[in-house]
Amino acid sequence: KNKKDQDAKAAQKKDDNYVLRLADPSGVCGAPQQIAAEKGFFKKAGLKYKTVKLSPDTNGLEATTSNKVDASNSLLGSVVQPLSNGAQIKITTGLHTGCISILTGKNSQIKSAKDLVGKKIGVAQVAGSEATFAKRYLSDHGVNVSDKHSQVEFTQYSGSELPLALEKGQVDAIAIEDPDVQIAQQKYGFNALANSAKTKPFNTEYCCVAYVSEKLAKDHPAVARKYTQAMQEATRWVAKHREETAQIQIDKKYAPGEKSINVQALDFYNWKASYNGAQKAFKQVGNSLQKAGVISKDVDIDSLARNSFLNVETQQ
Amino acid sequence: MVKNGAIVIDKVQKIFAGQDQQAAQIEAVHQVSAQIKPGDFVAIIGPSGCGKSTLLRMLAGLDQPTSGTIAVDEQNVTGPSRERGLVFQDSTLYPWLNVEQNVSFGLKLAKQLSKRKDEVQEFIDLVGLKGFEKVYPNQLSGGMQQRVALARALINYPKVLLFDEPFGALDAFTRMRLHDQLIKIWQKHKITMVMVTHDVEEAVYLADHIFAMTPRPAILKDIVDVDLPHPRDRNGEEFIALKEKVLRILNFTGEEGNLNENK
Amino acid sequence: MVKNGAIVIDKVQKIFAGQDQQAAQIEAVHQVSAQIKPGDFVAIIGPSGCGKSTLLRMLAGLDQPTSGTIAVDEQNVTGPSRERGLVFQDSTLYPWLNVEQNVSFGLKLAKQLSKRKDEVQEFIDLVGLKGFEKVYPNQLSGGMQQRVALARALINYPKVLLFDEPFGALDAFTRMRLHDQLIKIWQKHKITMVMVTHDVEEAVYLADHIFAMTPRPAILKDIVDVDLPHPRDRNGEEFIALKEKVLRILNFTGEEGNLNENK
Amino acid sequence: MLTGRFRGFVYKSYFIGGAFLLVSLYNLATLKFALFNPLYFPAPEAILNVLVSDWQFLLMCLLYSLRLLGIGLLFGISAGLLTGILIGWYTSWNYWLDPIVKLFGPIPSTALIPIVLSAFATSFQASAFLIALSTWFPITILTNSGIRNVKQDLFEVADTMGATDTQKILRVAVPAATPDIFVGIFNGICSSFITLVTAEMIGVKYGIGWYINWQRQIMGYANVYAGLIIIAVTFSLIITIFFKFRDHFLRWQKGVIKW
Amino acid sequence: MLTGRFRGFVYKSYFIGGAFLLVSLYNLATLKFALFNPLYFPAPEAILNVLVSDWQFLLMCLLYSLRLLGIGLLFGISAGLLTGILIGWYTSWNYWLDPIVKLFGPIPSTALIPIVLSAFATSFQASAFLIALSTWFPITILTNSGIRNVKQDLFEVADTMGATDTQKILRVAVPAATPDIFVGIFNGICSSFITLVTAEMIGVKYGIGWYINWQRQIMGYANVYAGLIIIAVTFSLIITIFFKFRDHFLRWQKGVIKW
Ligand SMILES: Nc1ncnc2c1ncn2[C@@H]1O[C@H](COP(=O)(O)OP(=O)(O)OP(=O)(O)O)[C@@H](O)[C@H]1O
Ligand SMILES: Nc1ncnc2c1ncn2[C@@H]1O[C@H](COP(=O)(O)OP(=O)(O)OP(=O)(O)O)[C@@H](O)[C@H]1O
Ligand SMILES: O=C([O-])O
Ligand SMILES: [Mg+2]
Ligand SMILES: [Mg+2]
Repeated sequence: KNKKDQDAKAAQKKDDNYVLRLADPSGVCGAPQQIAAEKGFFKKAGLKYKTVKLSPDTNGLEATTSNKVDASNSLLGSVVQPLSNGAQIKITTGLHTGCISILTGKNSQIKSAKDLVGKKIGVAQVAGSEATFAKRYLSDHGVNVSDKHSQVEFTQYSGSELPLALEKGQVDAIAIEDPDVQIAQQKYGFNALANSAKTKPFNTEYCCVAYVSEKLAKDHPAVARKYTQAMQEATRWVAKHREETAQIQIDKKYAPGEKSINVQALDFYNWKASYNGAQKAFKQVGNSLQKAGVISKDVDIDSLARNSFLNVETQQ
Repeated sequence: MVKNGAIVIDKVQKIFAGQDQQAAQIEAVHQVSAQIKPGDFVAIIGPSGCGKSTLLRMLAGLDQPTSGTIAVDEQNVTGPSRERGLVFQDSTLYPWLNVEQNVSFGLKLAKQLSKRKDEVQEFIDLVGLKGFEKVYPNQLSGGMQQRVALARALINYPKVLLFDEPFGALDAFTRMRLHDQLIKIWQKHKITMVMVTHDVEEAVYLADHIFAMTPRPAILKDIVDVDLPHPRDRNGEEFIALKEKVLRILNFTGEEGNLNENK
Repeated sequence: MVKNGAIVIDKVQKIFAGQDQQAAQIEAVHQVSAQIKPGDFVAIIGPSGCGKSTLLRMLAGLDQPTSGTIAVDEQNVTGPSRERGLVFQDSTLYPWLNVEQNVSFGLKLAKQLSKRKDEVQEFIDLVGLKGFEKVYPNQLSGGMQQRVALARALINYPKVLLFDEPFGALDAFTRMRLHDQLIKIWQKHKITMVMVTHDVEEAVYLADHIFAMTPRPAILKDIVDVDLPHPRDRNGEEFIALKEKVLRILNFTGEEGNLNENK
Repeated sequence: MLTGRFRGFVYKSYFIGGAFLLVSLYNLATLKFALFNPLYFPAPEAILNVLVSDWQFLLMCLLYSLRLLGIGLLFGISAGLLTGILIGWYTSWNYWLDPIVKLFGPIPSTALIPIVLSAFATSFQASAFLIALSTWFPITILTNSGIRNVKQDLFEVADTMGATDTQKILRVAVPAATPDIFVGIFNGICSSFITLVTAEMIGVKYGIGWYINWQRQIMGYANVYAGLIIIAVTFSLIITIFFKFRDHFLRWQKGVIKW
Repeated sequence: MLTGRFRGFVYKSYFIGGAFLLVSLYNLATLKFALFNPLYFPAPEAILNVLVSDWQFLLMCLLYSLRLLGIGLLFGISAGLLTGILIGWYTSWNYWLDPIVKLFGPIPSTALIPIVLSAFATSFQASAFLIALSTWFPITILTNSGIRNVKQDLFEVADTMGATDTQKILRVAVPAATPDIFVGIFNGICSSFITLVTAEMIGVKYGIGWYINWQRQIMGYANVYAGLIIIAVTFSLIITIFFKFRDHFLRWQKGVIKW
């Protein structure tokens, strides 16, 4: 009994000294981590942490699985397929809904999903959340988007160059994240074909999730818990302080754009952190990607969902 | 085709600017005047670095005299021309062309290759390289390379053929064989030939007139006429006497300073 | 240091495998036997491609005889050694080393440079290159390069010094000067010297014994002893007679087939 | 003939054996003992499986890449030769172009993506341009130095045969510079390979670099390895063919790059 | 001395004038007539402004890049020389290593990012490895061919002076191969530049490639251009210094690459 106590003490000590490595957060949707840092929620939870700069090409997921960072948050759509391939992360909470749109050119003839058949959609990553959202949207409307027989061509551009590609007619539509959506709409007059914060059934579905590496979940569950709770607290704070959040994002260069535009985006999202909501959304995304032929039929989505989550509430 | 090739060298002088602005100017050739009759074979002989190559390059039109003029058939030489062929000391064959292509290079430039295709083989045969048409220079011996260079110059039917120590790098056997070949070609084509050489025996064996030069700057010290019929006997009395005469004019003692040899 | 350098060549034969498996074997040297006394100067002379270089390389230990043995001072030659220096026809100076560094190369390899530093200058002076210590090979004339190669070989005090046509690429003046220098060095150091050459005059001027070889495969046809004191007179009667004797043995007619010259 | 082949086989057998041994060790380490993270180091069977089941798609990707590479190399080599000849031969071209080459040449084409994307009408053109650009620079440098190092004699011989300037460039300078030009092209090919993967990140439809990138996003590492194997074999083959061609072209020369 | 400098200035004046003219034209086209999209083609003032106001940050990025490049090149050049010598000199090393070099060498290091990321402890190591790898291949190939092309005579001379194998490698083979080795290093440097920009996409703290990439994400194109100008000047300078060093090292040689 004594020994068990000692062990627990040692573990406690180890956790206290652990410096959590977080992926450098950017973009409007990255608000929870930004706010947790800026408003001291991490500190309050007793976490030591540092951020690791990652360029967008090394998404947080890759950095987390290869143990370059311990935790990150990203769009749910981009983690389902990697998890089905064995990515070693555990989702700990959903953060909010939102934040992707499919845009078409100013005078585009494309008015529906069907109009996109035989056309090109520009995305930042061919398997990213934006592409995943577009595929689900199209698939829901009867367009075949399976990897090898897709009726729509997904081409990759760096995020900032996507509006340019659409403007120059190199693609017929683009799927991008906020606040690039608002900036591009304002600047080029693009039309929104679909918006995950508004279009059904996506508007009720968790879009953004926080996750930790499997290693952290195993070796330092207490740290994972503190991280998750701080993120959830930050999310609740954002829900109440959207204006201030937008201001912080602009001031600290977390996001480009203008405050008034970004606030519009933040306003659409439902900022309510939830574990169960995220798991439900995960199954929805998984099933619809399986139906669309993006995820193999062999994958059991339910057990994948079970294995991909870490419930920090029940862990102890 | 009227063959000529009379050369008049009139008070030719060549001064090289030094390497950089501080360095002194170098006078390589000083006031050389001479006349060469059409079809003559002239050998220019003189100590190392005296200015022989410079004189020859001016005859070819590759360098311009600082003062004085050179005329071939009463036309002033202002630049290189097909009329004046040149064979260098080191092989200057084009290594990416085989023997046949090297020999026909001049015809190709003048767009005469299709018309005069057969002559290429003739000239290859003339220098005794039948069977080597398709061989690249790096597979030929030094002697063979010089014969190809000779054929390459001859095929343009120049009025004047200039040689800068063409056999310097060859062994004695090969050299003797080429001497005889060259004399045959010269007798056949009646070209005016001017050959720079270090080798007194070579000069006496080949030339009608030997121009003996002083150390730098090159001045034409004396002209030795060789009135022996071809083929000449290298061990003949007259031959040896002429050799010794040339050596005496050049004042060659066999004990030249070593430092002069730097190139 | 006891200098020796007695060479015994015993029924040496060298057969080269053909280029690929189909090609015939080439016999380059056939059953050569000879003895060379310590301090002798031997010239090996014979037609092009007959196998002279092959024989010399076997003496150096760079090639192994197919059968027969070579012994130096009663020790069989099984590989190259510092005891047997070699000077090649083309310059084999290390282009990245200046004259001084080239000459001291052997000392550096043997880790004797610090001990024998002064000798480097001595040997540079010996071959008449004082003042050129810091110059790189590409700035030297061919003759100077060969003299550096000579100094580089001599500084290791080999018992035997082997030369493969060392002066082949030089002009007649330079060659004669080097002949005299070589004789002086030989007389001073009493090294056994074996020189392959094409040049009959060179052989008669330098050697005590001239080995005349047949066309391939090389067989030792005759040995001509030269009993003239140094310095020899190239125009002397005996000299010319010996030259003609060697030429007669080699059966040189001046009209060798051209095709044989391919290398 | 047969014995020759047999010998060749015997000669290679140790190597083949060694390769098998290595694959087995890797297999043991990943499958049996899980020494490496099996996500990043999938079993050889998994990789083989991708190659077998996905070969049509992979082949299509490869062909797309080869087309891009081919067009990029074609323009890059042509432009490199042209610039190299201009600055190597003409003093006035050298005056204007040489500083530009020296300043802009070393810029890695991957850094230029933002600019070329807006400068070209289609992103295929932009990608091809990036590849051409990375090829152009080393070829320019080596063509230029090849031409400047041609022995003066070779031009003088042509002069005494009445050659024009153009004839001296095309019949003397360029052939004499080919050994250097081939080194430049080798260099350019290496650069083009590196650039290809990056160039396929912008708006290409398919491509082997695109495939690797895509599979990396979804953590399909067996597919990533399959793509890498295809790249290794293809690129090695391209260089081998290039050197075979060079050996034939430069058969007159000794001492060329050994491959 | 002074007159020499003055002459140099006069000689360059046309070029400087030309450059000014070009900048003015660009200025007119963007500012006055808005011929190009001013977002992607910012006015020269804007770029200059970035250089002036952001110079400290840019300098820091540059130093980070130079450190990464320096470490990558150091390892790449060392490894390349070692492999090149091993396969160029030793038959047995050649037997085992040569096929590996030929197969793995041409793989663009940018395609290996997924693997190296997981294989190295830190992403700095991974980035440095990518740069080293891209440098290693051409240096290996050219060191190998340099050594194999050394004239046999040079070794035989050393033999007749009792040289050991190690002495023949270090005192004959390597010095004789230096001209080729330098071409390989030039090639390697070009490759390392291309790779740097990509390598700085994976988890580096700062870097000039990272800066360009970051500014590109947030559409700060004036900053992108400023970064490009710094890259152009720095890389050009690196190559110039490299060639100066080479010229000094190879002062015994004629006919080297002209820069
Ligand atoms: N382009 C040049 N610039 C400056 N000096 C030169 C040039 N060409 C030759 N010289 C100098 O002019 C002098 C004569 O050189 P030239 O080559 O004519 O001599 P040479 O008699 O042919 O010598 P060799 O017998 O060694 O060939 C030498 O001192 C040489 O250094
Ligand atoms: N390594 C080798 N492999 C095959 N054949 C060879 C080799 N070395 C020489 N030979 C052949 O052996 C013969 C004799 O060559 P060697 O070089 O000894 O002749 P040489 O008398 O020195 O000729 P030269 O006077 O031209 O130098 C030639 O036919 C040559 O082709
Ligand atoms: O990080 C997000 O993109 O939500
Ligand atoms: Mg001369
Ligand atoms: Mg020989």
